[in-house]
Amino acid sequence: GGGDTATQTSQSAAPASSAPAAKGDGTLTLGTLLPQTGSLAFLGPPEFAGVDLALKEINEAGGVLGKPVVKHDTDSGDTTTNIASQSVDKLLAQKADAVIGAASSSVSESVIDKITGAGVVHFSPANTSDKFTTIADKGLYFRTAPPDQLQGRVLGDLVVSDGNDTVAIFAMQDSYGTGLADQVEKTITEGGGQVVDRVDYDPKAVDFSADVARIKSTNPKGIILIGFEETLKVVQELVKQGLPADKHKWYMVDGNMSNTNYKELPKGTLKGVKGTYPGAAAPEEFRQALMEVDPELEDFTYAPESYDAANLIALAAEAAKSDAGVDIAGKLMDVSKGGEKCTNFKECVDLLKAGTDIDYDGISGPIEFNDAGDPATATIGIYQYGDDNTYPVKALEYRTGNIAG
Amino acid sequence: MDWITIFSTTIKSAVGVETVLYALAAIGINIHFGYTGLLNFGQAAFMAVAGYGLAVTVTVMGLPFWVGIVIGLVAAAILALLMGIPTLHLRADYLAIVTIAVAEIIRLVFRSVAFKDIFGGSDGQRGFSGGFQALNPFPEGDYGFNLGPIPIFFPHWQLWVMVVGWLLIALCCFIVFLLMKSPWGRVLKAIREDEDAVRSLGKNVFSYKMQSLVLGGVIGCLGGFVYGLAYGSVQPDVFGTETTFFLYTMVILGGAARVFGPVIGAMLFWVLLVLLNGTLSEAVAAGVITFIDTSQAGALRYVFVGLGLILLLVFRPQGIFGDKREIAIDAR
Amino acid sequence: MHAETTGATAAIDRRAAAEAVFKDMARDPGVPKPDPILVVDDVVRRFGGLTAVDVKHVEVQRGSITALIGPNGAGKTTFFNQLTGFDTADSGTWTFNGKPMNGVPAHKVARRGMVRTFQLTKALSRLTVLENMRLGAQHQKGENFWRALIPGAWRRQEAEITERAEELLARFKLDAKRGDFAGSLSGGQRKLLEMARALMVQPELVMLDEPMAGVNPALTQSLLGHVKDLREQGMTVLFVEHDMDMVRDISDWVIVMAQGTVIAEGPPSTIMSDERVIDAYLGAHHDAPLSESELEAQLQDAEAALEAEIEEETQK
Amino acid sequence: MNGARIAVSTEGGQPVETVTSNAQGAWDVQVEDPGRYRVTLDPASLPQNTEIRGGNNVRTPTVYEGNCSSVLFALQAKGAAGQQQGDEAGGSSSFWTQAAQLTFEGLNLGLIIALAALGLSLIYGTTGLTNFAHGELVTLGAILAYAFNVGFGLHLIPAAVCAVILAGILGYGQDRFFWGQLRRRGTGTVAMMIISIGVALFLRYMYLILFSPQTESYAQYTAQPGIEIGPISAAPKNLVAMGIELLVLVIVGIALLRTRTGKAARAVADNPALAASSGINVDGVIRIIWTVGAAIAALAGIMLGLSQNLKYTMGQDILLLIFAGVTLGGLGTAFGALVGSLVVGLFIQVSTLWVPPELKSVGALAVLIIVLLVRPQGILGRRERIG
Amino acid sequence: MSSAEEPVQSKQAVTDRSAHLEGAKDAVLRCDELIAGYLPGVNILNGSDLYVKEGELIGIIGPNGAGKSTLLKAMFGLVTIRSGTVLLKGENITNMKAHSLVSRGVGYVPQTNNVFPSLTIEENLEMGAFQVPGKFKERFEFVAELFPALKERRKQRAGSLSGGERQMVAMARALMTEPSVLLLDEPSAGLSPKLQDLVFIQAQQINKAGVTVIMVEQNARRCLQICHRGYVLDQGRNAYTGTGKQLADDPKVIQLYLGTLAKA
Ligand SMILES: Nc1ncnc2c1ncn2[C@@H]1O[C@H](COP(=O)(O)OP(=O)(O)OP(=O)(O)O)[C@@H](O)[C@H]1O
Ligand SMILES: Nc1ncnc2c1ncn2[C@@H]1O[C@H](COP(=O)(O)OP(=O)(O)OP(=O)(O)O)[C@@H](O)[C@H]1O
Ligand SMILES: [Mg+2]
Ligand SMILES: [Mg+2]
Repeated sequence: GGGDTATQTSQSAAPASSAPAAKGDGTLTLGTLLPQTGSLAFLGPPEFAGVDLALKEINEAGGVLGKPVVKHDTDSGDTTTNIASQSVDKLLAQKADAVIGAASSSVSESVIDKITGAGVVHFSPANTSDKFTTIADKGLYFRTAPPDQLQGRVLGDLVVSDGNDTVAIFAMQDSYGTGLADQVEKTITEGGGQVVDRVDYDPKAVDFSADVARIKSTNPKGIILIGFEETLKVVQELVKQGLPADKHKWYMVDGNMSNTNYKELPKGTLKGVKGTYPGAAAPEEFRQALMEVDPELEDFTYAPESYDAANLIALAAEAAKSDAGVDIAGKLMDVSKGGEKCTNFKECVDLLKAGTDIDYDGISGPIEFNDAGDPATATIGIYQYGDDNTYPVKALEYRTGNIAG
Repeated sequence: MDWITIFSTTIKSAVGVETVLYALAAIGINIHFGYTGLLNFGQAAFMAVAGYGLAVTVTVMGLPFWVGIVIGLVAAAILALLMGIPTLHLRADYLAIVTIAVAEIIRLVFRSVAFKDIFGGSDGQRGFSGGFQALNPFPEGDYGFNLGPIPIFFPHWQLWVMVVGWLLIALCCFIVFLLMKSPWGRVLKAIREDEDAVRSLGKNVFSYKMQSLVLGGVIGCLGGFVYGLAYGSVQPDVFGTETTFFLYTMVILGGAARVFGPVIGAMLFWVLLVLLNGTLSEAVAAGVITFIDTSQAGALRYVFVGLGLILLLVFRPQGIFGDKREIAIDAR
Repeated sequence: MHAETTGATAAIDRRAAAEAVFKDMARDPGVPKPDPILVVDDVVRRFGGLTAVDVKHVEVQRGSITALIGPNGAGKTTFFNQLTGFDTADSGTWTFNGKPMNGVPAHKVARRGMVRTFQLTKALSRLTVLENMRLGAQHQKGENFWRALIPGAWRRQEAEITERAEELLARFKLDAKRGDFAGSLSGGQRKLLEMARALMVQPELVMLDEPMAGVNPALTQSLLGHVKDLREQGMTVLFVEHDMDMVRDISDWVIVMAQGTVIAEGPPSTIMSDERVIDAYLGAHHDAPLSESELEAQLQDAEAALEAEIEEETQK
Repeated sequence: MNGARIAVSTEGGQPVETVTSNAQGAWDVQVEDPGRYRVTLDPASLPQNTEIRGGNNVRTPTVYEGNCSSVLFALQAKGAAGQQQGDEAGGSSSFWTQAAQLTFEGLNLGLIIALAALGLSLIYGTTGLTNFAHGELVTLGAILAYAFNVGFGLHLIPAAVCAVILAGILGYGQDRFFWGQLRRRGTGTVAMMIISIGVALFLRYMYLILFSPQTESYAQYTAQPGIEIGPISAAPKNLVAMGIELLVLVIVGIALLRTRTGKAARAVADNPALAASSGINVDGVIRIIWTVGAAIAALAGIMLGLSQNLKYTMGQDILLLIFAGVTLGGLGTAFGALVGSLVVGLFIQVSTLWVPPELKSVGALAVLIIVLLVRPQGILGRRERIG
Repeated sequence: MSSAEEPVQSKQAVTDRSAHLEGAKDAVLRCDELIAGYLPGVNILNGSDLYVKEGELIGIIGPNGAGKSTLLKAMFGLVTIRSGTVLLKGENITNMKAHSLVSRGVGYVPQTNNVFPSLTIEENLEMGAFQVPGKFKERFEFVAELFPALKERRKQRAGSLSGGERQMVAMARALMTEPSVLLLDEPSAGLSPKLQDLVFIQAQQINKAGVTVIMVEQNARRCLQICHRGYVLDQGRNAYTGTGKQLADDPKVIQLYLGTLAKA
């Protein structure tokens, strides 16, 4: 958790005492620890692009502490190999002040001690496991991860208010999927809906037909699909087994809301499908900017979070007038809330230089860090797919709220 | 390109915790496969039960650290017995698939939602290494030296894991050395060649295979402990079949049925991986390599790792320490 | 050479003794022996429709050299497999030293003193020849896991074993190969190693499955001397062999199998003239090796047949 | 539902407001503070012939600051008591429907595995190579077809044909220029196995670079709606694919048993030196096997891509199942691979009737272990003779 | 008992060389100064010479591990020849692949591993006739007559056969093609006396029909009885050569290689 005070327990492998107070060297050095390989490799390109875009804007705006920000990219792989640990070694050897990553909660867990033990900020754009709220991190761990609790509530509420009295949840079996599913399930049940079936599927499974067959046997009114890009396979299977979107209401989440993934599907397959996506504005403009950084980008999952992570770190360094990890961590909470609102680095840094207290509101949401280093508020947009299997720029509705409630 | 970082990370990786934990597990594999001819493709399971045994004991049951170690060791031994009793009668290649199956079942159970309360689901467990670090004799700080311009430093907590790890490796190698020079080791090697012949000479083949399985499993489980202690956490997917494949690769790279084979193999493997990783990502960042972008650098590294493995084994099929004569007999 | 000559005289005594035992024995299959080490009853083994072994009753005399002969596929090897626990018989009982041996696993059979060799040799390829030999020794202290860790506990015994192994290797003309991998031996050398290794066990009963097939005749001859020595030391030998010269030379008693059953028993001198045996097994090649004239006759037969064939073909 | 009376109170029981639903059955209550509330529907206010499903007329939603929170009372016609029984009957029939569907899916998956397994079994059988890169050959087929299909705009069927042919050629080349050379150098099977791990890494990550980290689908036949055949719903493409798979499997299986080349392949598997002594061109036979093996692996990949879409790890993900199928059937027998794979496929799917789907592989793997304990030589394998 | 490892590379070997050159002029198959081995740096054959003329039956005997099998394998392209040449009807076939030798009319029966265990007997024989599938039926009848046991069991897998039965299959397999040169490595080993006779007679018969036969045998006396010429191989070199009778009567050969057992 963010504040040094909150959740220090003496469990971790890293020494329980405070981190060595690394001195800054004047140059803000960012390290990325994002998936280039492994089961989450598809998340790599958008995340890298998000950081790259932020960096481009930061350096165009004059950098941090008067110097351009330096960045080193490394691979987080997945937990099946111990790549991440080696990557962290490299980043630490290159004197990174903050590490942006990893995508997978499991990977982050395996390296958090190493990173925070070196007094470096560990900032994940995608970790959703609730463990990080209470983890012993010397106050150096932060995340702009999608706010599952809020999203789950919004989605659950949406499902109930659409009149789905019987619902099946189809969730990817990892901390993202199960965490979100838990919240959705809770909200729906409280709201009077009945979760007739919940299938946690292994995203690496060869085939999802059995999983879908199980849902079919309960014949739910609404089907909630929580997962990543493998949802494409699930969609195909749902259609095959006679559970298309025009007979059952489908719902999606930020992990699988995509305008590119489903383009090969026959027209109308996703028509009317609703989904929730964190962020105050439709991401279209931002996506255009991303495409300039990486023209081959197909998916945008976690790009906003990555972008915001980089911006926040840069702002915190600027605010702290130091590039040392501990100093950055100390200011991250400040720049994320309570002050004059600003939405991009240039705007914010100008305010900072003018001595104003700022409140950075990012693409992924308003991001107000709580003591645990988790975002405290968020905005969730509700979108609906059209006939062409894409969803429009404009959301049906936005809901903002405290994540913790 | 930042050569200093590349060399420093590479040199560090040769002795780092990854090398330690893989070397330990590979020593186990070497006993199974190299000496006894048991194609155990479930070594990751031994690491997993050890890591989880420790983690669950400490975090879920709240017992002290050393109890966790004992439970982990016992769990590994029991796993060996459970795995061995029904399967050691199988032919080598059938044994391979059964052990993979056992290991996968264990991994899937560890990561399942159904047992999330105990094993922590796909994110695993953490927060059980405090007891170990409490024993750390090194005061806080970084330890190491500069090799010319190349800094080689480890933080105290990592150094502690490494020291214990390397001592374990030394101990295991010594045990393996003693055993394999002894008549006991001779029986194992004979079983590798032809079980029936050994049976006809009055040796209880099953018992020896079991002893080998337990010994290798227990040594492999030390690797699991080192993982848990070095990372402060365990995750189910670490203990997948991929890990076992890499262990085999290390054993063969170093030379099967050689005492130091797995250790050298593990060092070689990680040095290769880290060197390629550093060089490639620096080359991409420095614009030396332009045909791929950042997010593909990791993939390119594996491409070269694959290539490196191929080349190493093409030109030295017996591994670093292996005996060419053995290979000549082995070839079809 | 000295030891050998005394051994030779002793051998004659033993042989005489054995001959005395067998002298007045009936020649029926399954005849009881005065001091049987191995008694077999009603052992049956079927493979699908084929009854490979169906032995009603057989006894093997202690301290004798007994040959088991019979045509190819008679079931000799299968019979060995049943007795030594390498295959499970469909039915039957057998005792070794009076103890029932059904269902006893192979390694225990060997430990009780009944060791067999394999017809299709099983060299431990990536062990050296010497290691192959050492493996045969029984009651090795160092084969226990814990004691293996203390070299002092087994060094002395190992040295003794090595000495014994070296002696045997020299006997079997394998001493030059001692450090080579067994997998690099020639076919005949493997046979030799197989037998030498079995002798390392120092069994009470050694069962040799065609030990001399493919072994050079000069060497065979010297090894037979060794086998006779073994008899002197009280070992019982049961061996399968197709080399009638060898059978005649060393065996005290011969058991003949055909199509899974024992069809005849008797001393070598008489059994080879047994009608049934000639029919089933020896064919024209009975009793003595072919003489020149017989060979000629055979050749002529063959030629005649060939010519007839050629004629046939030209007529077509 | 119009006119239903709904009372809202705080968790502690303080009443907040009571409202009546409008013509759409909707209603709305403003509350002051966030927290947990009790919402009670008065059943007496409902029309005579309806009741609340499940009977419970109380909901306890949590309202968060600044957000609305929805509550739902699902209504159903009265007399649902009788319907309840109907439901239960439907429950057991739905069990059988599901079982039927899963059996179908099991066959569907099993046949794909079988196809891949046959390729592996052929190559393992003839060369003794445990090819861990076989999964990548499966992926290769799928990706080649994708390249022809999406890249060059060919219709999927000709694209698939081209891909299979090209994969066959590449298989030939692989042996001609790589594995064959290694054999000639006398590389041992263990070293070859590790080399194959290297090849697998090499290929897989080449795909990642050249193809895409995403899941992709072919241009045709994606998300084809299923048709109902009795209790099962199947997409027509599945039926056609299964037909093709079965056909190929049987043809190759029979070819192995009956044709000269097939027998030669088995002879090479048994003893390459003796095969050469019999006049068999061992390298030639192995090359044919590689060609065929790679081609059918590619076909398996295309079929897998057709039913499950494509990903660069698709072959790797299925590799364990392939090995399981091959082993279960008995190593080195073509029909064994078929039978074993079908068993694996069926158990993966059907076991989800009893175990959670996340653990479906556990079921299949457990069956594998049990079968091998009973028949250590595999289902169709034969025991070796001793001595 | 004296050792068989007396130096055998006597002067005789040198003189033999000229005799060899003389004899080998119109040989069907000839090997000159073959050096071959399995492991790098270890030569098993140390320059052995051999020739066989059209229609000859040649016997090779020698102690175990002398290199007899290696010599046959080297001629047949199964062991790499390091130096020296093998000529078949004037054509250089050194290190040529085995299957192309089969198509040139050479047949070979290995000493060990000489059947395909997972193939049935019939399929084993079919493999024998791999290059002449048309002739399978006819040749099958022929070998079935020689070894009736095989015909009965034609559907049995060779892996389950007894040692002797395997040997029959191996022999029969080589007889499936009608080779013009036949290399036999211990064809009689493991066979019952009756069948041993048959093998020797058959070898002779085949030879009479014009096939050139090279036979390695440990049943040495029998082998020397029927062969035209014999070679005694020791430590990878020719120790003695001569006609079968010459060798069989040479006391030195008897003492070192033949033994006296079979003379009885
Ligand atoms: N596993 C098996 N399956 C089927 N038949 C078998 C099996 N094992 C042996 N047989 C058959 O049983 C018969 C006896 O075989 P066995 O090996 O005992 O013969 P043998 O007397 O040792 O012959 P040889 O002298 O040739 O070694 C043979 O016909 C053989 O084909
Ligand atoms: N695969 C191999 N690898 C290494 N060395 C071998 C191999 N095969 C045979 N040798 C060695 O080559 C030598 C000659 O072997 P070869 O098989 O030619 O003997 P041989 O004369 O046929 O003997 P035998 O009569 O016993 O069959 C032997 O010393 C043997 O150890
Ligand atoms: Mg036999
Ligand atoms: Mg030989």
